[in-house]
Amino acid sequence: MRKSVVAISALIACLGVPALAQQKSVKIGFISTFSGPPAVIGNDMRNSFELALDHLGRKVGGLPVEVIYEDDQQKPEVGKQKTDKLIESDHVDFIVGYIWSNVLLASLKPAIDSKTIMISSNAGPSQIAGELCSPYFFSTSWQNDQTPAAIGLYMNQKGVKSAYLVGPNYAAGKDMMAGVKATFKGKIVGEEYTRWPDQLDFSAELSKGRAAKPDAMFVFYPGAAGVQFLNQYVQAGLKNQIPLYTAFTIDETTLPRQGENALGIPGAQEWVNDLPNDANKKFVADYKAKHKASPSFYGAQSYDAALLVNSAVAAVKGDVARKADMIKAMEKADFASVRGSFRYGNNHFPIQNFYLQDVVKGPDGMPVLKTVATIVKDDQDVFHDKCTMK
Amino acid sequence: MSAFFTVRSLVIGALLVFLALLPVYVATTGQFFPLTLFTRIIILALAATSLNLILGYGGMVSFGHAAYLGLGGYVVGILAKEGITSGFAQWPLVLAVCALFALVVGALCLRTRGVYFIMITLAFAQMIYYVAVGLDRYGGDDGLTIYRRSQFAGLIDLSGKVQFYYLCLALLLAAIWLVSRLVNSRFGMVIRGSRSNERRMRAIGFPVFRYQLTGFVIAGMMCGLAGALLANHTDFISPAAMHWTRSGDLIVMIVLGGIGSLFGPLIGAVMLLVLEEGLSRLTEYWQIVVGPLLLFVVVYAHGGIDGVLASLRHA
Amino acid sequence: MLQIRDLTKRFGGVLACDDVSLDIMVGELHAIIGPNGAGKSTLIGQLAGEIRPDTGRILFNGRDVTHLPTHRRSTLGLARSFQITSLFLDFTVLDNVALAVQAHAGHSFHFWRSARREAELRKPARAALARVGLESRADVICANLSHGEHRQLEIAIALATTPHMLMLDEPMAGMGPEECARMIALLGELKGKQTILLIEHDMDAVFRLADRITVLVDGRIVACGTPDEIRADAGVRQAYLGSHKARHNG
Amino acid sequence: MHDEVILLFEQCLNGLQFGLLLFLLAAGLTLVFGIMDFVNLAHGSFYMLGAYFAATFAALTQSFVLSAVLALAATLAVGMAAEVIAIRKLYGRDHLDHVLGTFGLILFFNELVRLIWGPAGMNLALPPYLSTSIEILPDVYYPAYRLAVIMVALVVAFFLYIVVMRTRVGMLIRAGASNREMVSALGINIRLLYTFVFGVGAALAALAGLIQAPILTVQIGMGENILIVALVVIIIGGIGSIRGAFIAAIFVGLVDTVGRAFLPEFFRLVMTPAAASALAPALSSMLIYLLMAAVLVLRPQGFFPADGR
Repeated sequence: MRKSVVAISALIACLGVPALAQQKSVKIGFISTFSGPPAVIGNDMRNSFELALDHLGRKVGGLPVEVIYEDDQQKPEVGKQKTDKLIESDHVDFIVGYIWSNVLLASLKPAIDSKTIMISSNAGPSQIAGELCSPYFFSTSWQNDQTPAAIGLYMNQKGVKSAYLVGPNYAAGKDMMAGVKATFKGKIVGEEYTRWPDQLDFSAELSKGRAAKPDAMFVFYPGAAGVQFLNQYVQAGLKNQIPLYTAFTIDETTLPRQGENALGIPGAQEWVNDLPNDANKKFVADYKAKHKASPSFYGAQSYDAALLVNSAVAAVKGDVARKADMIKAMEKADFASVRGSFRYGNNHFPIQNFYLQDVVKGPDGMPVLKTVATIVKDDQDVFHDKCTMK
Repeated sequence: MSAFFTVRSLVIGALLVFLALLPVYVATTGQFFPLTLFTRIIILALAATSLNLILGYGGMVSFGHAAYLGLGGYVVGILAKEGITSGFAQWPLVLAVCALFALVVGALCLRTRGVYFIMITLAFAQMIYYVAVGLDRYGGDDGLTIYRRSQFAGLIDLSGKVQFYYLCLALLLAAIWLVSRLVNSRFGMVIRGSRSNERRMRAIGFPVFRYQLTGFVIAGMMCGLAGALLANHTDFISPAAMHWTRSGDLIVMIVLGGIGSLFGPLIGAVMLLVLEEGLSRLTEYWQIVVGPLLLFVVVYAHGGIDGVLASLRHA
Repeated sequence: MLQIRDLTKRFGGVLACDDVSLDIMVGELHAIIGPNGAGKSTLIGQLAGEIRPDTGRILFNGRDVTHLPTHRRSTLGLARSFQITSLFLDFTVLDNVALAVQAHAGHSFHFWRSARREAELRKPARAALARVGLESRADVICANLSHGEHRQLEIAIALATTPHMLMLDEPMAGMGPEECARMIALLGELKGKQTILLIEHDMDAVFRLADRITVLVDGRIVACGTPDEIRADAGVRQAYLGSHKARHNG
Repeated sequence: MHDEVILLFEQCLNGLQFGLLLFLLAAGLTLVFGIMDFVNLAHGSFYMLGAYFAATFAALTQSFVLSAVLALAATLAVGMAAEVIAIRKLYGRDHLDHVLGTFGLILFFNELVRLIWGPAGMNLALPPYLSTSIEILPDVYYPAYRLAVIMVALVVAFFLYIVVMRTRVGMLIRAGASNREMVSALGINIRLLYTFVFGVGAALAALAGLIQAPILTVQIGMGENILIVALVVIIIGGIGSIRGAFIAAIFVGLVDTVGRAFLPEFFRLVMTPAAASALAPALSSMLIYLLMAAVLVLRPQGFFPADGR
């Protein structure tokens, strides 16, 4: 008797297989920076993406998942080369990742031309929200200008009359400056750009900042550059002279190295570690348990990206060839996002809330990021009307 | 006749047959990645061949030859961004711009000798690198995506992978044939004579400067063409294409392949890039092998692989 | 043929060429002798254009070539050989000479035809080789030649430029007896067909070949005349001996 | 107006600091080049190694000064080892072989560092007494660390000048620069002298590297770009001349820093801030290369022809 049971179950097993035969597993390419100082961000994104896959039982839409991680070395030409490799050599179904806007812009064309669905879990250059938008592109983060625009509004609320802006001279840096200038009502007394990514010596810019005597200073320096800037800002004795407002400069990956320097410096964010929804609690708790450190917004956005892929593949029951249907499913964004629910705009960029974060002393005396207020609700980027999609 | 079937010509023959038949293999297996890889190898071999003309045959150690790769690419990229995508307009302009740049740079550099020549060619390449970094309108450091490849009004469709591959292969073989004619012509004899003994060349009545400058300009134009091909191949151009380590890579290809030999650059390009691609799959630390290998070739096998193949004639 | 007017050249403290004036007649074989360091090489360097004189003028066939670059002087018919052999070692012997022919066969902006198959270059080259007796070694790589053969090749290259005047810088240097004899025979043949300026230490060769001899000591001409006059000239003998004494306390 | 003057003064100090740093790098390069007629592209790798060693030792010993000394010693050893194993085989070859051989060394050292320290890069935290700013003029604050760097570099420059000019070793070094064969003919163990000089060159590069470590992050390939600027400095200063390298380094340091600081103001009048600040640093970098090209064309031996001084 037992033998026949075994035979039948084997039969069923092989019957079941052909249905899925044509798509054994879902292949996902993940491009981020795993070398040099920004490797800290890349690792945070990888850990969060892997955590999401663990939560999904290592299956996406019922299919086993295979992830190929590639290092773009923070260089546009290397990022493009690795994107080409993932598409032509590894034949991936999805490409996820991209910290830097310039790397994403360089890698967009090969993905769109080959109709490979691309999900940016961080970079959100204005061009892709506008004229370069594509049905095959989705963002689980934000459009670059939205966060600094939120800070601009907050500076108005705080009655700041004049501001001095400093940022790196690459695609995202220009977007950030444009974002603040769009909403900030006060006078811009100075706008300085520094060479990216190798200039980490801000002495010239800080001296000019002090000379301009603004009410406040706005800064955008992600990753190690943020650590360097803050150190030199404090070293130059500006901490108590000129208040500092930031975007993407103070986060869970840089806070350990910024320490006390970061106390009392506000920043805006679309995701914060103390958001009350269940998905976020589970994500933060499991991440801390596994990695002994708290996740950053880079990680949260990558976690959501995995859930988005899962929702798409599940909608087509594993037949990833049906790209149009997957795209329709992704546009509904029906998955439990760690930042609570959000909707997609016509250009596939999220419409979501932005919160104000401050750095305060935590219960154990270590500086911690704490949400203070909601600056704006259901904010959509200003470029969506330039996108030709519906 | 026996000299014809030497080991070297057999290896080179086999390499050329392989390159010619590669698209057939790719079509059957549907694996397109080797085609992309070898298109890039052929384009860089073209650039190395142009450098070999002045470095291998002419003894002019230019450490800034990647500047022309960048120049060719940026002319195509800038014109494409401004809406001019016809190859008939772009490519002649690439040659003109590279010729002009080579003329000016050559006229200044060829006044120096030895290590100063190496340094001044490096300096001019760095200058073009920083011009590209400063071109904010064309992306500066972030690079420039080329959305439409050079159009040749239906004559050749550059976005067709196989057609583009054969175009590059044809241009490479034409370049190698041109170099073979050049170096044996009267002009070539002057260039090679100046490498062997410049003082004697002057004593017997050769105004060496104008011939070296002509060689410099020809090499610059040929490398500019390779730059235009590279920009079309990667649909993207950034200052990194002109970084001084890229000029170093070109020299490494020539030395590995066989300095001052016709097919040395091609052999060197294939070896270096296949090594890069293959090893990088095995270990992320593949460069740890290339460094010492280069040192070994420089110290012991001065003729590079071509030299080794040639010495096998008696085998 | 060649007029040198009060040529002076100073290297720091050393006065290598002190107000030298000299005329070389058409067709004559004029020798210049003098102890080491007398300024012979500096003189030929200035004539060839590799060294720029401080003052003075050089006229070649009536034309002022003082500041002309080396290659222009060669095209005007002023050829030279080098004291230290300076050849195209990685080329064949025939290529070496063919290059010299090519230098004087119009401009070299020909990019297509293979130079090695151009009879108008190869024939004169073989003829020059024949004149120096090297035609059998035409296809040998220059580096594999003996020292004597190298010296002969230097002469062949100079001849291949069909010069009006030939400047030979110690052609006999480092040669064995029979090689010297062959070189002297060669120079004897050239005598009369070519104006030759010979700088040499080998006294019997000089006295047998030279129409006129100039003696140079410490950059100054101490005597100039026929071999017999020079042999008899007391000043020359004293200058040769004296210069040794002079140098000790100089 | 007062602010403008302070700003200019601060920028000149920054320029001086960058110039002195360049001198440390250039001194080693010009010594090796002048004496052994050896083009050492791997000099940038020793700059990187110095920074990595310092960051590692700082983590172990918590003392900035001790880790600096250990880093210098370690890089000296690596430099000497590299000379014995690889560099020595390249003497007497033409400069193309030197360039290629040391280009291979760069690739090797980059991967070795990636193998040992991993790709993530490190940073060297400043000790508290160095990470404040000092009021050098009425309400003008200047980071204490940069002042310390200027002091250290001046001391090293003075010490180097004395050694090269006044001591027996210095005399040997200068003799080696002018006539290599003669020195070896005099029975002096030239091989040991070369190994020692190459090692000192590497240590000087390491000093420059570990000084920059707190300001810039320590990462793979950090030495490649600044190496080119150092090469420019020794060409302008005259190869083999310490004095030439010193003066050229200060000059290049000032031109680069002041250009980077004030050119944007100038361009801001004609173009957007973003375009201006892209063009300004590019132009100031180009200025340096233009300067070198001019020197090479006009005076191929540089301002202070190599006489070892």
